[in-house]
Amino acid sequence: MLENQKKDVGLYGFTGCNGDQLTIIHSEDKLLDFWQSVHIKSFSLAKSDNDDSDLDIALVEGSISNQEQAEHMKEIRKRSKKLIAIGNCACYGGVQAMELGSKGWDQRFRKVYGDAFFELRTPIESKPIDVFVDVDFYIPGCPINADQFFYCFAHLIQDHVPTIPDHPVCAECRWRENDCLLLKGILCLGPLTASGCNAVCPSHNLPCLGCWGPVEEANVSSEFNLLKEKGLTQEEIKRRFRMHNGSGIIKPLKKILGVL
Amino acid sequence: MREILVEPLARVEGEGGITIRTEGKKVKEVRFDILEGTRLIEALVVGKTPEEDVSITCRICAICTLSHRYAALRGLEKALGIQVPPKVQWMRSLMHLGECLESHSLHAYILALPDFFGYPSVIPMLDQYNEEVTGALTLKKFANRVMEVTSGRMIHGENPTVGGFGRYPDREVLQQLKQEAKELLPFAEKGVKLFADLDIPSFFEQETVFMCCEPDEKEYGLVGDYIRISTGEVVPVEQYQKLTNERFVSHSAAKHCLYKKRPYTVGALARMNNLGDRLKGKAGMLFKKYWNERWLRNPVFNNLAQAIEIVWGLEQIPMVVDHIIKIKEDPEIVKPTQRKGDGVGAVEAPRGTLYHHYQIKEGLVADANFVIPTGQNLEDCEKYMRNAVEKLLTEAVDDDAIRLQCEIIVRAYDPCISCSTHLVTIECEDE
Amino acid sequence: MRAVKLRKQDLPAFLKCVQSFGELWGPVREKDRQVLKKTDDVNQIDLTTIRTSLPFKKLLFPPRFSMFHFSGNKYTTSLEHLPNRIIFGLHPCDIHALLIMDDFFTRSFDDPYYTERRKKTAIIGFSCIPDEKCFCHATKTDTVEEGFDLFLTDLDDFFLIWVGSSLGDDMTRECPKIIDEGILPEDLKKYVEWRKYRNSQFKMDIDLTSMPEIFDLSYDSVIWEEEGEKCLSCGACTIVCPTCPCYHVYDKIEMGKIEGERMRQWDSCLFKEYSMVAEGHNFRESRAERLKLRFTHKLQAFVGEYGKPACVGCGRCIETCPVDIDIATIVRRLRGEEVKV
Amino acid sequence: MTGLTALKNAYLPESMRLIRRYPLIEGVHFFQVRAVDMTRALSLDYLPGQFMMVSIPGIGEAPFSISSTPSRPGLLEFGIRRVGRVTNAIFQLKENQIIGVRGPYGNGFPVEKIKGNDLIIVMGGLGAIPLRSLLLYALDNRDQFGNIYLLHGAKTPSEMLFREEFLNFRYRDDLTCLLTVDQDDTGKWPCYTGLVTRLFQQLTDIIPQKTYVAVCGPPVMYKFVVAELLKLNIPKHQILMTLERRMKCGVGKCGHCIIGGYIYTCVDGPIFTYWDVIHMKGLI
Ligand SMILES: Cc1cc2nc3c(=O)[nH]c(=O)nc-3n(C[C@H](O)[C@H](O)[C@H](O)COP(=O)(O)OP(=O)(O)OC[C@H]3O[C@@H](n4cnc5c(N)ncnc54)[C@H](O)[C@@H]3O)c2cc1C
Ligand code: SF4
Ligand code: SF4
Ligand code: SF4
Repeated sequence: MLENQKKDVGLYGFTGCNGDQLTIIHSEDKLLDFWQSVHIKSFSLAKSDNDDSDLDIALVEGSISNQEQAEHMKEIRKRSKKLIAIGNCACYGGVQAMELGSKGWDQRFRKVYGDAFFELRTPIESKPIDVFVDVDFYIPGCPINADQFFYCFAHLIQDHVPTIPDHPVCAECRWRENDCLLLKGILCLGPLTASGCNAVCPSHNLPCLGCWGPVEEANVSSEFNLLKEKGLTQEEIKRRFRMHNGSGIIKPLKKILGVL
Repeated sequence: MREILVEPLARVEGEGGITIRTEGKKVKEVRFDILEGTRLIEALVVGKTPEEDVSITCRICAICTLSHRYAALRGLEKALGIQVPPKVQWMRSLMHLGECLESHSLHAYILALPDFFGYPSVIPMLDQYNEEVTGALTLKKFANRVMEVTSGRMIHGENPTVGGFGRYPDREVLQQLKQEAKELLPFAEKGVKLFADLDIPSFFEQETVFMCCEPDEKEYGLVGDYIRISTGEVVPVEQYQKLTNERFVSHSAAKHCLYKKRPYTVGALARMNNLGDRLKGKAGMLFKKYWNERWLRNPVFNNLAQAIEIVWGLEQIPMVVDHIIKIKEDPEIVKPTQRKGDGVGAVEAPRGTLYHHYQIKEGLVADANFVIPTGQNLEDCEKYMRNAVEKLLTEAVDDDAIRLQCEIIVRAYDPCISCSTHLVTIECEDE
Repeated sequence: MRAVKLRKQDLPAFLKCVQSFGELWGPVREKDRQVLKKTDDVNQIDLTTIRTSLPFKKLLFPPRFSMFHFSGNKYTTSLEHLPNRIIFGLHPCDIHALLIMDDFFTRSFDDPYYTERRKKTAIIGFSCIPDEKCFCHATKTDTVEEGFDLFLTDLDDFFLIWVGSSLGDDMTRECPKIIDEGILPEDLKKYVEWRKYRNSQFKMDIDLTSMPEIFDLSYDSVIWEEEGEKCLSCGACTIVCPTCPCYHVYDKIEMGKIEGERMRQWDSCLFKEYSMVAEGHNFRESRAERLKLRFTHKLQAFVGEYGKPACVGCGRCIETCPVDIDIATIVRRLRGEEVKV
Repeated sequence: MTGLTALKNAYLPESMRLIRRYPLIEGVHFFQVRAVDMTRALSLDYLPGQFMMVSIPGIGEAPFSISSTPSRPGLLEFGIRRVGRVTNAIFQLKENQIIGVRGPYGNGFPVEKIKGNDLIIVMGGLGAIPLRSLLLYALDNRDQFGNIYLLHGAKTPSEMLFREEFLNFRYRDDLTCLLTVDQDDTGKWPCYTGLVTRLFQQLTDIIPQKTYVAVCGPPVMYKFVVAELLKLNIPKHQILMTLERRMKCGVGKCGHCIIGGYIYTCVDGPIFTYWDVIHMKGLI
């Protein structure tokens, strides 16, 4: 690609584990291509000569958990043509948003930090970035899958909209010929969860925990009924549904249960 | 008043900054700010099953994901009365070594090294230091592979679970790892020399205290149920609160730790200072060759300590793999023997001792407390920066020089900011 | 058809011998699952498997593969490095499914990705005793006359081998020492007895007569809505089905280049996106409609076209669906029989 | 790569050059392409109503009806509406660039059957694209067809596809050209206003058994047009309609265009008769 056609790209991390940026850094085979196919204007996890110039594409990891981040997020949006949410935290709020929609954030805050006063930051309940700004594309996962990320990235930098299949983890799980855990009465969230991870957990005989967030057409009520039939309690099922699904599960759960 | 800010601090994991305020030639304030948002994980794990807990707490940090998982597993299994069989223990050692190698090679070569050669990142170093950089990337890739094979994927692998593993890797894959570890050793040894040859300034040096896990086998290692302190004491991990004494400081979302009112250091340097003379093989030789008294006073030697630990890790892996392969039968996941209990687990995360403390009631987490390495290092880190700034002020240098020196110190500690926001139970114990 | 005999203890030797024709794939048991796997060690092959979790189709059109490489406007494909393979252990139902796939992928247009692989695949069928999920007697796919190179019937102390093709013939001649040409009258008797026994072993009772008419009359039945409520759209039933060939196509590109692969990946008519067209219009918006499509395809439309259903009675979807939507439940419900909902 | 396998793999697009492109109406452009290989360009044969798969490397493929007529070999014409990924990329192409095309696919109009009969062509919206091919084909082979009627409806004059071309047809004496718009926003529209169904009043001396009708337009149009045609007693199997479905292969393998269980729109269609539609559930 010609130097002047290269897109200006920035990577930003808000609240989270940095796992998505690290997934990029961990992709030794792709890293150089990644670096050279665009102008990386900002990527503070990996380099120190960062600037706040206008961007073609901003990749944002992490959820928003204080007011300063919210402002920063809006500022990034203003100078970016496209904004891409990467990772479960940015897309749905991440594990820190598992209680989103129910009360009690203040108590939880006090449990951890007491009556501490934060001089530099004003904490708020952690939320996905689309609560604050418009998002053009979502690449989910906790963490993102490197292949899927680079697949999307390659398209995005050529102004294409990538397509990521909206089928559940079960599809990939079946391709890998795993024994279905749900059939054994294990609380597997495969049917509700967007695929892309290659069904890594079921392939290790462990249930899917839903870390990619809900698949678009998740049939939450059917899975809920099925699990109850298998002898799991409403509390157990609800807790698991909410663990990694952040903002994505609130609506369907409310629909089934009336309240959260 | 002169104010020097570094924000955001680049090439560290998480969102942090440095604030320096001076008045004439006097230092008013030197702070390492933790700006990362709050996540309240300690509160969120309450009411979860142990399996759910490990899946949540590992997400505190992507670099030390397996250390968090391991510390949590150790704490939870104590509380649940679970004794895991040897194959599980060896598998955990292997995954932990993978993480240690991955983190060290990332930190030492990719995040810290550019400072010493005057580059903004590792990529432009490719021209001049191609061998070093590509070698480091190969090493990192190998370490990632170890984590992937053992834990299921590079980051947040769910395979290590309470009571064992969901699945065990194939023998051929393990053999392959063993082979690769051997092949990487020469590069790692050369790397030690690279860091040993760096010119490390001494003007901010000062004695401090070092802590690390005391491995059960009395060898060099990364886990143990006791803590060794450089003052000579050995304390059971259950007394971790006495050791760490967290207190809250308003400029950071992390809590600082003090031991007997003294700041202390954890991490590779602490392990080397406390346990280095137990090292055998190539790592032992290198330690003997390069260790000197300055290691006790200067945190920047941490990079060199990490480089030696990489050699040690590569020497360990073939041995650990052999142990795993020897046990043919894959053990079933061990079930809890009790639904109520208390347990503290400690492991050496790449950047130092990590504690997870759990109370379990009716099979669910009733209370959780984590103490994170970076929090323990904060106080020392600020101390050394202050020393450096004081000295530099007398030489009337510009802001950038001060900034760079402080960054070198902070980065030497390999701070992990995502982790460090996770501290709990405030016992505001201001001296 | 030529038939020969093989003593039971000689099977490993025979399989070793036929390996000279290509990679040997056969059913292998791994914990609770049965998988079609490439095996160098013939002793791993498990003759007691009923149905492998994925059928042979994974070898003839893999779940995901590159159709061709493109670089700018240059397209290149390479299909000649495909290995020769022998699939051992296909039961009659799977062989019928294979015949359906053979026909499908050459119907009006040759799909080279299938046909090239198929050309290099030899089939050694193997007899079976049905379990409680098999219903190939209802779909009339319980015996085979074609579609295999060799077919082995297990008659206690020996295998009766039907030779179905010239390649199969070559295989038997590769190891003449262990192949016995002399079929005796008592062998024939044994075979007849065995057939009788096998026929008596079907446990699943499912009536597929008049299905096309029943479907016609049930087009607006509430059954579709009710089952649609339960369906998880996980696609598992179509993935495991040996007669489901649908796929999705997408392009993968390299960073910063117009170079990449056109990929083909299994799709499912139960996924929402399957029938979506421009401006978000979806011809099969509801799960009910999608389920209806799947079953209409298997049991009605295909019958109209070929005089037999596209379901071969392998029982995979019965084993697989977490919410029990399968051929058996649907057929029973449509016939008005009692089914636990 | 052995030549044989490469040739046989009809999934590989052929290179074609974009000769000309210009807007037809807002959001719909006209694209004229020709096979790079000239012998191929001249030998490429197809039926009106067939479609091609157009490929943009890196983005994907999409089916488009051929709008030109096989009676004028050499150039292929398409009318393409910009709706999504592939069409966006097609709109970025410049004249002289190379694109990938494969086909033709689909059953096409049964022109041999229509020959010798009268032909009514009813088009609305994008339906004009495939029907233009049939219309031009019939006009080029004028002596083989009976009376030809063109009924074309658009919302406004500016939204009528091939407006100038069809307006000129009004002056021909070998076809009845009836054009209408729902609303004339220019005040200068020289033809009818009102829905396309109103034009049926103009069709007076139809001999139903001897008439074929080809209809293509937005889904709502079919219902009303068919009602009119039934009033005229046109046999159901002589009413031809083109249907649209999701397609990923064009050759009856990927499954997406399946209708009613075993009809593949891309192979068995996209042209169906009205009898097919009522006989096989799920067609529209
Ligand atoms: C036989 C046939 C003939 C056609 N002729 C023409 C024509 O002459 N002119 C014209 O402008 N359009 C025509 N179409 C429609 C055209 O194929 C779609 O508009 C095009 O595929 C959209 O592709 P896209 O990548 O731009 O849209 P996408 O970004 O893929 O998606 C936009 C929307 O289009 C849908 N879509 C994707 N692929 C297809 C597909 N293959 N068929 C239908 N919808 C799809 C998606 O579900 C989505 O809702 C025809 C379709 C068929 C089946
Ligand atoms: S194990 Fe889980 S992901 Fe796999 S098929 Fe079953 S429900 Fe789906
Ligand atoms: S299987 Fe589920 S929990 Fe596991 S990685 Fe995939 S989406 Fe996450
Ligand atoms: S529909 Fe079910 S039983 Fe029939 S062939 Fe497919 S998977 Fe087997």
